[in-house]
Amino acid sequence: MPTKPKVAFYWCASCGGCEEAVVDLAEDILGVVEAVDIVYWPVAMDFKKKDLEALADQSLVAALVNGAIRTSEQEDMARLLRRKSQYLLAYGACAHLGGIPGLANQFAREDILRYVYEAAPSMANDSKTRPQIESRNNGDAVTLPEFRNGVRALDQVVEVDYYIPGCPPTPGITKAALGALLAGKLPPKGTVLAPDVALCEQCPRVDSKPQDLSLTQFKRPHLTCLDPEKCLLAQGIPCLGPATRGGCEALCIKGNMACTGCFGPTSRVRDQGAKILSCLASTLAAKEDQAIEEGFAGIPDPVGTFYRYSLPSSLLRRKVDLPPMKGEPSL
Amino acid sequence: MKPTNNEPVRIGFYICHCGTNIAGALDLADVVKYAATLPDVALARDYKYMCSDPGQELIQRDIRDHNLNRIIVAACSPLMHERTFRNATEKVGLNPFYCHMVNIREHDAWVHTDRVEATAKAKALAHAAVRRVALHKPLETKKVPIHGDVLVVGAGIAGIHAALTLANAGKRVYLVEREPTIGGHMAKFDKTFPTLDCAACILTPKMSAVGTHANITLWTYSEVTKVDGYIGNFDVTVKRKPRYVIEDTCTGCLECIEACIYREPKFADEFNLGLGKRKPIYLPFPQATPPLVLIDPETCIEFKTGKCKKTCVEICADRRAIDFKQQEETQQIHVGTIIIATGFRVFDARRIPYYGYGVYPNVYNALEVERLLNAAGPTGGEVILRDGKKPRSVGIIHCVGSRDENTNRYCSRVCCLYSLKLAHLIKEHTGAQVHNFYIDIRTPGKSMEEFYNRVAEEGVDLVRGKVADVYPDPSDGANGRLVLQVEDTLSSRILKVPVDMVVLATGLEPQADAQEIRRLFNMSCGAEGFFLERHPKLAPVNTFADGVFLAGCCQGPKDIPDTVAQAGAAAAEALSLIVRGYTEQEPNTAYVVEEDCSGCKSCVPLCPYTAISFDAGKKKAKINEALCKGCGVCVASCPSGSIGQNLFEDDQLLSEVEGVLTYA
Amino acid sequence: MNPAAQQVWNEANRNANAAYQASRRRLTIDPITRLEGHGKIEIFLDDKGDVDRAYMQVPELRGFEVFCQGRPAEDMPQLTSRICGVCPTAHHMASAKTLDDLYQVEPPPAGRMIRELVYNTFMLEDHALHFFVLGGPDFVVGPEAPPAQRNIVGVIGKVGLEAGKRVISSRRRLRELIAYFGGKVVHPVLGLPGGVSKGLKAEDLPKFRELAQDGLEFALWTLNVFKQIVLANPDYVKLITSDAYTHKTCYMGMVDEQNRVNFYDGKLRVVDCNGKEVCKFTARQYLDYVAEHVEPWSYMKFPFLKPRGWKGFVEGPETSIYSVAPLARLNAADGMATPKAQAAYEEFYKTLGGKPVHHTLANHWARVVEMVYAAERMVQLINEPEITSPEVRRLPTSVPKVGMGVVEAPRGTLFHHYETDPNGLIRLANLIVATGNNAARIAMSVERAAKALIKAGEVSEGLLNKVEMAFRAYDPCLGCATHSLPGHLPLRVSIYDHDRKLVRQLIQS
Amino acid sequence: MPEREWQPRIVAFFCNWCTYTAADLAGVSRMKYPPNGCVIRLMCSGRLDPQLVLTAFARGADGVLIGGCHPGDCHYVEGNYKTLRRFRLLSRLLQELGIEEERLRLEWISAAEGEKIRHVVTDMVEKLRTLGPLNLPGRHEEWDKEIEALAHEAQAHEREEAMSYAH
Repeated sequence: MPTKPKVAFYWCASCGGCEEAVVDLAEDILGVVEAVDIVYWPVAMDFKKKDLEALADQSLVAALVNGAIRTSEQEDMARLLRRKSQYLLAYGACAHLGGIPGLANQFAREDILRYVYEAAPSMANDSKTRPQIESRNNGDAVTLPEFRNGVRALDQVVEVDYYIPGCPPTPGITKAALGALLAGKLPPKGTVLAPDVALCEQCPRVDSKPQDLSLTQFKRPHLTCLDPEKCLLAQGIPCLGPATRGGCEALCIKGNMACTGCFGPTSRVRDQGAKILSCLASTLAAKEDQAIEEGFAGIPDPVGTFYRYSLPSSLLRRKVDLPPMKGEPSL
Repeated sequence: MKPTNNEPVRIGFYICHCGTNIAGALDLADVVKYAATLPDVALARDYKYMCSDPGQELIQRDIRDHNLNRIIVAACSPLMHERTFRNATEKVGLNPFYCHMVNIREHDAWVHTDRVEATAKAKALAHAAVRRVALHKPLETKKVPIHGDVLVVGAGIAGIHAALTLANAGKRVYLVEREPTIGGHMAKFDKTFPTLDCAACILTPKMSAVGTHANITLWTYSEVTKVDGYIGNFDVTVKRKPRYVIEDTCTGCLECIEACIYREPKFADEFNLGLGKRKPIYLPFPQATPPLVLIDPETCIEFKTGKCKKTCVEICADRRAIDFKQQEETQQIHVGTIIIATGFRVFDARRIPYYGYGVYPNVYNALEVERLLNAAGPTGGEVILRDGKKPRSVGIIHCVGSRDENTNRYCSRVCCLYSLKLAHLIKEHTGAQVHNFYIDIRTPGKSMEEFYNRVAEEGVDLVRGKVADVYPDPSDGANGRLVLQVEDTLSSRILKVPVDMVVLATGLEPQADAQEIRRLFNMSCGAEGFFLERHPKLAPVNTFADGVFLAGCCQGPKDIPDTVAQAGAAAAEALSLIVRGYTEQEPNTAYVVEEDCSGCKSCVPLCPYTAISFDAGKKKAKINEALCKGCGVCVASCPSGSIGQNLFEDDQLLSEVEGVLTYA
Repeated sequence: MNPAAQQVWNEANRNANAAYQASRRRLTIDPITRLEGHGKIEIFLDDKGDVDRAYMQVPELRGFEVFCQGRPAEDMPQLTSRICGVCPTAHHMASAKTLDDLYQVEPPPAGRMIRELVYNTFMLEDHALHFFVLGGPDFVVGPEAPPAQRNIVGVIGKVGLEAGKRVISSRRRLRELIAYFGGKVVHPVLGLPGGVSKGLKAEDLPKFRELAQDGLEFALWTLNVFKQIVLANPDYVKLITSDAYTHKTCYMGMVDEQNRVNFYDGKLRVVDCNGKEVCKFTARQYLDYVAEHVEPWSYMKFPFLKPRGWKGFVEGPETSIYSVAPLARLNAADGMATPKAQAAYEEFYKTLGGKPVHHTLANHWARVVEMVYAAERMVQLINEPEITSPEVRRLPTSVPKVGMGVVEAPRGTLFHHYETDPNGLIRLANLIVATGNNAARIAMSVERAAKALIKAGEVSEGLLNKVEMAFRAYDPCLGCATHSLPGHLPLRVSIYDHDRKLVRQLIQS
Repeated sequence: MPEREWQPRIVAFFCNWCTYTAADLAGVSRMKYPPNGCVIRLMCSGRLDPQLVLTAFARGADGVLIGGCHPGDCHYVEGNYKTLRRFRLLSRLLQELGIEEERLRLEWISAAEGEKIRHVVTDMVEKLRTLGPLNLPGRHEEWDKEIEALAHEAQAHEREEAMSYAH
């Protein structure tokens, strides 16, 4: 009898929410387990890396990798899975775009280490001990691995065939993607396996959006009474829906909060942050510098708002003046 | 968005020497060599004058022989010759929008000195064009119909001439004038140089022709307040100020003026620049057109107190032409083209305090003297001082408010000649000794130099020097006599010339509200504030607003012959559009890709021409191509990248950016 | 970084790389599986082949505290939930409570109830996840069972497909309630200072009343499964109570006014290994009672009781090491606030020989006891008349400065602490997370287990799995624990002999 | 091509009606200014999609100059106000990502202000010289070396394994 197609799941710099999302297939996960042979899934199964390495190249139909890439280890795993599988799928916002951990690309690694091990208020570390890449403890050499200077999306490290967007992806699109994969009904390589129309199309509040917002000011949600029926942009709340792929069923909107853009931009947009910036700025009514600044007061953190999930895959990728710079050896 | 027919892209790259304009500043051979190496470039050539017929034929031949399907011409600004080359490619059956220009003259050869860097820049620009043009799509030019009616703004000699030219060609003209009468500055002149024929004699016939012309709707005492639309279809709002006299019923009998309870005129008369007096109800001047009186509410007793006997109303009797209740009204008109002829403003000589204008009664500006000389003027043509005496000596100071660091740098072009004219006329009227103080005498134009010689021979004293000071003669019994202090730069002597009358040859300035007018009609202004023509030589009466043309001094100082010539040209430009019946527009319109649109409506309010509508049924945005002007604001704002713009597609612009940066 | 330091880094890096490349050919369990996150264990044997020293390492640093700087405080509930997708609701709630404190605004009753309802629902389903999918297989299927079966599928095989489906469908329905309020169940969005973004519509009430009731039955059924499969099996009981998994440390947990377990709100109570109260404090006071210690061989920090000072990895009445999570919560409390849970609580201590219980593996049982409490609390809250009130949020009016908040996450006490500028932009953020609080004890457990289970260099796959069990018993979420570190690394157990050479390679089959 | 010493590179986006024409005027008037800027013509500065600015920086521009009609003079009524608002927000965003304020510049230049073109370009080039190269492609390349290194390592390792199988 023909053997079931082999599939692997793996996580890199992620929160585990993507594994949860797979578990959230609930009853359907049994179907998946029926249809495929999961040969690697650290979060839920006792197969080890050696088992994976033992497999012939290309012997997996697909590997679903979630999480951003921050360490040599993750790069290594990504390459291994790439080698072993016919299709490599970036699963979830972190693998797709860099994700929220990608916001760390605004800071130098040294800032992180200094804060975490010295400056944090709960630290008791007068000796300023730092974890060492290699340390000796009563004669035992104990080593820690290498960290990169920044966060990368999966396709910035290995070639990716398809993307399943979302933080995390919904069971709906996960099921659809796996279905297409198993049925061999796949769109052109590089496709994001979600609708290519912005969220507004499926937003339950779209009809409540007036044609002309002419906003005088953007507002911050915690200082605003949020009408649970009305378009959030119409209420002055910066919503990334117009610049974000649909397919999530507008879950955050149903939770009465603005879209933060986790599905990433449409295929026509190269830089999600730039586009929503352009759209929101155009929408504002103000004309004088003073009024414009006041209008934008509700967006105190443009990077965090417009690139919540996509900084590493944006055109600039990271804060430009972080190490390594030319001349400096990279760590 | 590569061409729909997926034939391979074959680019012909042409670089123009423009004589030595470009060839002199950068290494063309090097650019050609580089261009030839770029992707999709089938051939690269240079040629002395691409815009010449042989140049265009070269392109056409290559298109045929080398079946090129993209053309790049690196030469002057596309604003200059883009159309030329598009037409050339279209003639041989290649869609004109497969042709693209690279500006290496205005933006490179002419502005950079380092040959190597300039050449490098040309390469970068070339690379950008090569990448861009590969992505071009075949497009159809958009035809916009031209409405036959014309608006002429300003009814000085320029506006009058333009209006008559068009009206005589059978076109409906709306002529709008701010003042109560048409005629402008020319109506105030006595005689005109160099022929010294009487201004009124040549102007009044044209004025009455306007007043009576069947095709001309004349609205005086009116102003344009709003202009919407675009070439071929302007919607214009005109404000008509109340003159408190009903046009249709006033016969111009002027009895009401007689009847006014003010026995004598006692209010400064605008037309005579305050040198004469008028009553609260008045006719600006005898040949005023239309010949209608008006009431000045500032001075009229009825308006001030409401207790006037209204003798004017009595006398007007059942003609009932006087209407104190008259309200300002607005008129809406639809026209296809517009001619701007709003004229100039006389330089205010008080800005040069040491000439004493407005301080010493016997310092006049040129226009005031025109009124004094004018038989219909306040003194009936007598040149007399404020005290009624005839001046025995007169000094005329040239270039007042012209060619002067502190006021205006430019030359007002007419002052030299009218100063000579005034010298002649004053001499003629008073026999006084006349001194002209000039920096240079400028008399370009037909029979102008001759006129200068004639006046010089008449014995007018011409002193080359800039008058440094004008002060009252301190000696006893000088009564009002003034002294001009000047250095005669020919004999380099300091002169102190006593005169009875000083005439300031004040220059021409843009109208005080030129900026508002410019905005109203979406034009540009030059540095000195006159309206900017589209091109000083090739499009001298066009503006940057399609369908809006310039005539007369609003575009820059000029004399009457030039003004009339330009007015004719403006009329002809408008006429040619009307006769053709349509204009072609860049097909650079934006479009919504329906299946991509999420219906977020972000774009809808951004369009200044309401070209974007929201289809509530489909829940998609829609762009009306006819209304779209191609600014691309909606394209840049569409958060999901679902709006494209012909000729300015995202990928075309991105490839241009990458192109200029690829050449390091 | 200055050139000298730079050099050290580079040098160290080359070594690390070399060492790492070498390690790829060493004995490894790579990665440790069935826990949320990754870790690394280095075991060094002495000349007799017994364990000399074992290091539990966590090599990860994502830098949340740092990259949250400059962000609007109101974004923190959503940002910090990304520390962990398994307990996002815990971070989300801790953050929301911190914002209440930051803006000095108390949620209206309905807002508070909704938060607590969502939170208890989350505790229930998350505990269920761990019991059936992550930790459970060790017991349900058996620690010595072949790896291919030691997973949820194996569990289903053991308890039957129907039961398996019940587990899955119950979790799904519970998570639907979270989604109703939070939009998304993984990374919900309801939390704002002063309440929640969305209220409960009256027409939806019956659905959720029914759900809460089912949740309670599910919890009791789970308790039953645990009794039948685990307690009924003397081997397992022996395993639980075996010395290998026993530590005498302090215990921390949140309690209400009557010192009963509470997940959402209350004071933190710490008892020593004899059950004597050491201290009781509010979130605002956490810096007086908790401090973090750094070891050069791990990126994970080791919190300890500040008043006692860091005394190393030692046990006993004087130790400053404390643990958190279900067992610790039960130990730190005097009882449960709901009847059925109280009953289960009493049986728990009766069976395991009185308070406090020191057996790490008892966490699995304690977890099930907590499931019962969470479910009962759900039922109470959903029946509160006020819960459908539209008044779910108060808008803040005061100028923000400092906020501190705490909840009991499934895996233990979770502290959030923010300081902002007057515009509410984060200037400082400090997070001490559940697994972090357990770090020291986990390290000890792993070493203890290794020492007890690896004798004379004798290592079997089953034994190594038991080492992992020592670890898994805490349901350690290294995703959380390493929120501050950049990226993950799988846990690796390497065993070296007294010459510090690799003993032998062990391949699972 | 021969390596020329570093010159600041400016990508300029000019609107067709005012600033582009002003640049033509500067040319017609034979004004001299540094050759460091390449102009990309837009019908209106309002067409300027911020993605174009970011692309310019990402592809190696040291500065981006946006030229539009003066407020109130937009050929398309209000396009330049939209540009202004995008510019203000974008400039803030860029600074938070480490790109100095002077590298993105917005100037209102009317068709008559050829002189202003000369002044602005000259001034901007000077400022960029003092700031030095931005060179994002270089910086990204430098940063990505850290992963390339490992890529090679991995390949080496695989070859090694292949060998060992051979035996």
